[in-house]
Amino acid sequence: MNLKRSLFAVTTAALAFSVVVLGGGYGLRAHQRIRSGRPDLGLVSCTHCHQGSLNKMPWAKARPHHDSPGGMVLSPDGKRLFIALDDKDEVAEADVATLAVLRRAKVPGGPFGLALDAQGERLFVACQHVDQVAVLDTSDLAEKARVSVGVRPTDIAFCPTRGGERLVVTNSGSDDISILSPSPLAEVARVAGGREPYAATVVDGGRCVYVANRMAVHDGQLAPPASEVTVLDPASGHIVNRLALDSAHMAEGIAAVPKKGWVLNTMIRVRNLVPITQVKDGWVMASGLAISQADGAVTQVPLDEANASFSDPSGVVASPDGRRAFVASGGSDVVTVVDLDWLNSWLSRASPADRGDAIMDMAFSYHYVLARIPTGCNPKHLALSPDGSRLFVAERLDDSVLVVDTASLKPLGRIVLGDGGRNDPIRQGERVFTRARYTFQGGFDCRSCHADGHVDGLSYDFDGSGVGDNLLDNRSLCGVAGTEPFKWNGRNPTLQFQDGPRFARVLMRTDPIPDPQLDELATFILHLPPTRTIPWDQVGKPLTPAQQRGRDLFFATKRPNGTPIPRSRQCQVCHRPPLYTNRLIASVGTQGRRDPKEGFDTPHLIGVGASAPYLHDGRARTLEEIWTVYQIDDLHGVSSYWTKLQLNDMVEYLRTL
Amino acid sequence: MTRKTSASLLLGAAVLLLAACDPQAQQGSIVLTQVPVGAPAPQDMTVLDARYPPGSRVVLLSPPFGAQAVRVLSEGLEAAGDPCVSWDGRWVYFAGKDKDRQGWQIYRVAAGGGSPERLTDAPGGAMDPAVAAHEELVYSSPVPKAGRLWASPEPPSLYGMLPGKAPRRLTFGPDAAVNPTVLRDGRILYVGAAASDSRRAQPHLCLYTVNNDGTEVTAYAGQDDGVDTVRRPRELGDGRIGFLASRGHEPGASEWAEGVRSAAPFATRANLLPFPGQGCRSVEPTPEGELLVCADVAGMVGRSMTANAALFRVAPGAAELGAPVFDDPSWNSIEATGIARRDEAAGHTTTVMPAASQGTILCLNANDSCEPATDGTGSPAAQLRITAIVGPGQLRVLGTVPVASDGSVLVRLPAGVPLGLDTLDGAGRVLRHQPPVFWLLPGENRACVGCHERRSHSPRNVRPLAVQTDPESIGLAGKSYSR
Amino acid sequence: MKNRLSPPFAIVIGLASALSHAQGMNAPAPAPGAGPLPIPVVSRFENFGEKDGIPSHKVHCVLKASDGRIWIGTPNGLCVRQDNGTFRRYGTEDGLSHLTVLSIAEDPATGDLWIATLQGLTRLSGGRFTAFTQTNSGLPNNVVYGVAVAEGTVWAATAAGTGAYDLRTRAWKPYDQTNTVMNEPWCYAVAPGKGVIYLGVWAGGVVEHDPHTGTFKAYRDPDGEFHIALATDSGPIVDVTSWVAYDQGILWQGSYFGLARYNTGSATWRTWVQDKTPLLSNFVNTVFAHGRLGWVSTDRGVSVTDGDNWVNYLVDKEGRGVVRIYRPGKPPETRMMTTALPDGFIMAVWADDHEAWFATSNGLSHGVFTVSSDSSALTSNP
Amino acid sequence: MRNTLFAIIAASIAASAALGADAPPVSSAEGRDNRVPGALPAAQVPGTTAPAASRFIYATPEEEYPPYGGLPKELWPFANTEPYYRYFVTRMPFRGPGRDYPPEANLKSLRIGLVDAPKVGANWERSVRTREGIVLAMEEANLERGPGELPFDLIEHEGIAQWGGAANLAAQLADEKVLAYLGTIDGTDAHVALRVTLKTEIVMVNTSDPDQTLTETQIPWLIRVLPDHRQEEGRLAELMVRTCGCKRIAVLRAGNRFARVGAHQFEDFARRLGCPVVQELLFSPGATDIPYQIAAIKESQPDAIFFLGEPNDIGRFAKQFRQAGVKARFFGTDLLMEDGFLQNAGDAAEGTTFTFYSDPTRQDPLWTEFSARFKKRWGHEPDTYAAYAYDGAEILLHAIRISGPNRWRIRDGVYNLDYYQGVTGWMRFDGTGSNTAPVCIVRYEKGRRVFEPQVEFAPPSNAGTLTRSP
Repeated sequence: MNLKRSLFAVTTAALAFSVVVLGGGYGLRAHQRIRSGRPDLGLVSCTHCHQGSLNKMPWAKARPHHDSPGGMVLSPDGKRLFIALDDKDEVAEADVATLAVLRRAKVPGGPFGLALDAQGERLFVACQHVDQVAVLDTSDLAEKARVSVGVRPTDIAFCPTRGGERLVVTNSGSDDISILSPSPLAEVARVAGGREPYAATVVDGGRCVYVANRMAVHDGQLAPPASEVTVLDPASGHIVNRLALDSAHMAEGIAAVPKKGWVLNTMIRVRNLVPITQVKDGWVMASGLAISQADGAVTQVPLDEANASFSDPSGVVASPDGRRAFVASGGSDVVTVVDLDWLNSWLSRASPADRGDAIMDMAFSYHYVLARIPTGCNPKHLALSPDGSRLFVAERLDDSVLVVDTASLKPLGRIVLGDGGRNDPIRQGERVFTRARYTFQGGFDCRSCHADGHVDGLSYDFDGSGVGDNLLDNRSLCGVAGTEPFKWNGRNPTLQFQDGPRFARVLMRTDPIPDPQLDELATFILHLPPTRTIPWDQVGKPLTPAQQRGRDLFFATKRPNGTPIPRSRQCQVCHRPPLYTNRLIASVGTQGRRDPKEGFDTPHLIGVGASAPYLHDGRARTLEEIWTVYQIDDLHGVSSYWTKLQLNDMVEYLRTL
Repeated sequence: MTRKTSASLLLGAAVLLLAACDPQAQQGSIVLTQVPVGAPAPQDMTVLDARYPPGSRVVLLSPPFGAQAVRVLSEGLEAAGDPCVSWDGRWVYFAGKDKDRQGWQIYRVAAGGGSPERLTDAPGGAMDPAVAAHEELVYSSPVPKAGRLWASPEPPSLYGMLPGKAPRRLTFGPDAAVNPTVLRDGRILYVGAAASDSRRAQPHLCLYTVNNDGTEVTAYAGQDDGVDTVRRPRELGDGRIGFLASRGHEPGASEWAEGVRSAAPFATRANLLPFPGQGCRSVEPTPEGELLVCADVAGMVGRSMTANAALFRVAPGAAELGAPVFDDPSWNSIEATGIARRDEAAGHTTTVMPAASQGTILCLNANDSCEPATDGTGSPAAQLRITAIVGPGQLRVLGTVPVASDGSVLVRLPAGVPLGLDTLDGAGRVLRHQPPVFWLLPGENRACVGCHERRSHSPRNVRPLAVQTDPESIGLAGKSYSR
Repeated sequence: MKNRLSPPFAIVIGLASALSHAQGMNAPAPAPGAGPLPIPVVSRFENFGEKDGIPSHKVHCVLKASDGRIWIGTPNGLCVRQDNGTFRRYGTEDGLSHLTVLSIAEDPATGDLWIATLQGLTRLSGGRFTAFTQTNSGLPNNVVYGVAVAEGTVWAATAAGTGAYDLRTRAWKPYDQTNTVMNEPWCYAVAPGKGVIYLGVWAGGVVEHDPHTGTFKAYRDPDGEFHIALATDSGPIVDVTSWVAYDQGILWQGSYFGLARYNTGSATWRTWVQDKTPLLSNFVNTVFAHGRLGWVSTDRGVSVTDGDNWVNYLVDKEGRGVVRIYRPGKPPETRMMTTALPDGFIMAVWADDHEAWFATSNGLSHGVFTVSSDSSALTSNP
Repeated sequence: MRNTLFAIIAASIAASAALGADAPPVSSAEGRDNRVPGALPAAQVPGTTAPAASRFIYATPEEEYPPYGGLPKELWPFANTEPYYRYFVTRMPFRGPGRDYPPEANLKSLRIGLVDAPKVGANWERSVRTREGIVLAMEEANLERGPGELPFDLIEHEGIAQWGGAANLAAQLADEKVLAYLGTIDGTDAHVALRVTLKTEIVMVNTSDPDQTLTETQIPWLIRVLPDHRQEEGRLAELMVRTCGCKRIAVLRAGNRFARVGAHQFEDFARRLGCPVVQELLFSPGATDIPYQIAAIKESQPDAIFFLGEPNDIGRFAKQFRQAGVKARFFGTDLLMEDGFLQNAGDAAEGTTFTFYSDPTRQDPLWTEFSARFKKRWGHEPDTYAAYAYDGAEILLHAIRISGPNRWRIRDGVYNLDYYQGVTGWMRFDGTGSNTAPVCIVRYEKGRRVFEPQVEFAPPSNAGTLTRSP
């Protein structure tokens, strides 16, 4: 009896469970199909829509901070070295003779770029996290003044001009350049730069300032990109010239060459328009140096060799006699010594065709590369003593500054700033991120396309099942935590999957990154916060009326005449907040002639204002073009009823995300 | 004595015991190929028999390199030579000839000594061992008859064999691929013949690289310069690639060491050593940045004109060869390499898709060339003609594909056969001719800047028109339009 | 009303013209016994055309930049005058968004030029062109008639509204009939005033906008009719505005129905039409404001006026230059010039106290002022 | 007034003598020679479809035109006040150069542009019919091109619905080197295109936009062959107030620019006739039900309702008005001719009175022959859009024939036209360049359109003389 009763109970329970599971599953699927507007949708995780709070994202949590050296500047007498420690909100002062750190001063806001006045009395600090420039008194490192500039200032240059002293600040986040008067500290002009003005150098004692723009701009999906060197007159604030570094990006180092009238730019020469079939010979990208001569002629020469690459050229300095340049290669942990006299001699006899072809000849650097000096991890900023005898190399991920004797090219020692963060998995992951040795011949590293984890604004044609059928826009890694799956086809469930063997096969052409390092890399990426697209002083402020109207459009469920917008074509359904993606594949009418499939991963929109171009292959140069040029039959949101004002409102709103 | 201390002592004793039995070689040891002076060459010999006549042996030479420090590693073999050392320094690979089997195969032996283990069973024999990433053995097979290395009807190809796995063929060229060595970037550098239509008796030998999955065969150095014969390339660690050069292909021809800089290999071919180096038998780098050179001592001060080959250690910038570090007058010391742990070469994640039968090639601009077109008119290419060697001596035109207006071409071609390309003008006249010399592997995607383009040049950053449409497909039987 | 020409006066103009023609007078000199004319007088025209590298007959606009270079917009590209006197052309191949350049403005803060074309707004900065179009930016429409830069904002008058591009925030703000008092969205010109922007709206009069407060005020034709000007001096001459210009408190409205002037200090309007006033023609292409003067480009020549005094430049049928000077209470003076504008159909003028440049339908002309003209009087309020 | 006019004329003559700065006379000798005194029958060369020269009567320099489109003075604004200045009594000349410019090198065809309506929108079907008329004219013209004569070519662009798209198309047509162009229907499109036209100096012939303000811009690069809303509504207002004795007129119009501009003109007329409208209410185009508007209009107790909007909408609302018990007479403009009104209104259409341009039941041989040719080409009868488009194209083709490939001379040939006898009847162009030929009155009776008898308009005998009075 008991057995029967038990059997009955078990059977009943099993049936009830089955009904609940089946019914629940059916109901859940119905719910998902209704809410997504996608009747074809299979059962998916609830987290596609119910995403939780951004506060729980890895990047939103506290993390260790490190003594990573940023910008450096030497006192006029060459005895003291000032070092920006942006991650610690500090500026350090070191004794060049003893290599000891003498003082540290708190400078809130991510101090990154440094400049001294002619007497070495005032230290100007570009604080990238708060969009400000601070002035410190070098006698006590006390802050004396502070002024707002553009978004994310990265470098600052001091120059005397016919109009008085000026400071030129590169605002990397707002694509403009601030010109300040130091006394009193005030912004006197702001001029448009290229994309991501990143570093500045003073030429001819202040006659003009050259600004390196890190990212390339391009005039269309299949047009060669070019990074700009902005030349401005700091006295008038007028733009004198905008030099184009053809097919160059990540041009973040700049240095004037005394006695030669040149300006040097470090750069990566990309071949993003060429399908990726190999890494060798710079087929994906190669490091180079751009020489801008006084007459505006620009010549690019390679820093890589025929069978070896030196990725992420960053800081560059030229010796006071103008005969040598030093270039830090952040991905390869070397400083390259360049013979400028040889280049000068070559330039004097080279034909225009020779000059144009030089950057293509990977064997060319053999002529003028004098040495490759090994450094610690991720050398970035460089500084030379006023007499040129000492080279200071900021080993950013080792928390140290290497000092090199420029005569012997031998290391003299290190200024130790921190412990290198060896126990911090995020920092370890950043090392992987910047390490080119995981790529064939050290051709590039993650950072080569994702500076600061963000985009380079380019589309690349990765090796797929064929050639030329995989043109894809580079997507930002900032704020990607929680937005899996990755890749435009949505096939990679984790970053490890994305960046592991698959990447090794289609891109890096080496063994995959070993699992421990791959985990560290994923940890680093997941801790990258979203890119800030609005000025610091606007963070947390209410939306402007235009932005609010745009938001209303984004969340609109009906047209103005009351007709409902299908759920599958409401902005907020696919780009569901707070991540602004439902992490599903969507077809928005953008399949290209050689795209194998019509559906693509729904990208998240956090920081979208700074990640142009748009759509899976980067065909839309601006947010507007998504709807003005590439919208078909209202497949990418119902936009046909928008007026120009409404489109503008939408763009204004998206730029706040 | 505490338990902890006892355990430590026991452990220490065990380590010492194991160390005593460890087949590892002493720090600074050298593996050497010794060929008996005056040994007669056998009849019907192969190239290896000529190089390593019976009695040749691979030995371990431990410091301080006296004659008594020699330990034979190729024990039990009729002849042996061409040693190379594993990345961890624990194993020595060499080519050996078993008395019973009468053939050359690749053997492995613990660096400290032991019984050689045969690794290959290659039809026609195997030679020229090298080690790639993941202890993958690379070798060349079959072993041709002496004097027929570059005229063999079955030219040796390179193979790769991972431990425990079957060998994979890596090269598919029309000529021999020999003397492989593995570069730090993971590629296999080997000696091949420059592309040519004629099966000349004396081809121009030069260096090529190929990935360790057989993809991306690429000219490395020597295609356009130097004497016709090169041998034994080695990456020296100072940014140079060293190799032996000689005039003519006769066995025993005097060789000398040359080198190119990897930074500009097509522009820097020069003598490797700053002093006369005739009679050089091998050059190998040491971890300390020196060179191990095996060279004839004939004609040296105090030596007769018929003396043997000895081992020298040459410091960077040395003005002369100096005194040999090892010299046994009854042996020719012809090949020496140091035993040491080295950084393993980079690996390569294969792009080969074994199930596929074709690869794809993209030429960015068929008109981009550093050679003038044969017709001299400057006409742009209108078509690309594809040829292949489909069997011994069988050259077949597989078909033609149109060249886009920007000169680009995209086409799928059969894998695993030597392929040649000719650009044709609108009237079908040949503008530029490339005899079959390269190959594609299944699923390989390959691209080139142009036809006979400049060496070591990057492509321009231009989107080729040819990729706007799906590629045409050409099989061994000709053109087909299915994907 | 006091300045309106009586019908017989019109006859006088004609007769005087005929007389002057007969006398063959030379370059103008101050009239005997007259006080200094508060308008500089052109003594000589230096003409430039296709022989000098200008790539079309017509020149739509002219600008002398702060660095002294002369820029012109033509139907066939943008041109700059080089040191050797010839013109270098920039076209779409250089990055210009369209060949037809209608208006050019200089950003005083950066020296950048903003170029209005038939297909987008183009920035020329540091030698590089950047195109803003209605599809890649917030520009309301690609047909951009007028452009001005003020206080860090670029104002572009387009066929579907005016776009304001904030150079600092990179944000666009379109203005049309839905968010302003504009009657229609069709804008023809923008003129920065003192803290405000004047928008010349086709069929909407002149709209004054204070960007700081976000307020708008429309100045409309009091009679609201296109077929008549009911009265004079009571508001804009018509709602169909073809141009607006502003300097030193004076706003000018150009139209194809005549000319109007608004004194922002006294809040008073004055209007002029052809035949009844010295205005050469109702067909006013553009007005250039400099100081208190308006340089009025018409299809019959150039009228220069401070509201009371007038200097008109015409071309007679033999192609000779004629200048007519009108002073209050004095008979008009008509004189022949030794040189002439290349054509009477004037598209635009740029002028300062020292020289004037004329964009005409048949080339560019440089007006060299008479040395004796009292330029100091230009800015005085008569 | 008379003195003033005299003074102006005298001064003009004097100035002209002295300076020669006025508009050149019509450049085409043919144009002047073919000025025919008096009304003409439909003279046509047998065997040709090209209009005979006698069907074109051109203006003379300084010719004066009747003010305000020739409407009765009681409809004029400020009719009892002599304004300071009166515009459009002469045509704005084009004084610029260009008539002696050589033709473009390597001309392969004579390109004529066409801006269609946007595909999405009510005007698309009208645009299709417009296109049919133009294509027929061009095909006929090309058949008659002689040896060595360049063919005509139509460069056609579909309209762009948003954001001033017609301006962009007008600019594009300039890039495409058209000699002249035709279009558009929507008033906004026509306005923005016209402004581009002035800059690009390419003459525009509008065949289907009734917005009366279109030609009131003094831009001498446009004529319109379709009588405008001023002509329609002037006639209608007089009919309603004077003939029908309506006292309480309500206006229901679409909430768009087309209806706003038209309705306000009508309201001006009604006011000037002493009968200001009692209500003006708007509806959203495409709206299905408008109970609030109907209730409000009903409450105002109108005896007439003037509609302006798409015929489908108006038909639907007419029915709803009747269902709501509103007895007022219905009036409207030409759009009520379309079947959509009748279909949706049903019985409510009865008595609805509206204006129309040209009576399709006329037996004028020009019209009947055109209708036959059109039907043969397109398989259906021509409607008013097709017919006016055909006429507009014929005017343009004639101007190109007599002027050659010179945009400025083509402009003269188009803009200096005073009268043209087309398949739609005689046209009379006023000082703005708009056709002011009288419009017809049509009434729905038992589901049929009844055209009120009308005297065929013909040019007065003094056409082409120096001055004329209305």
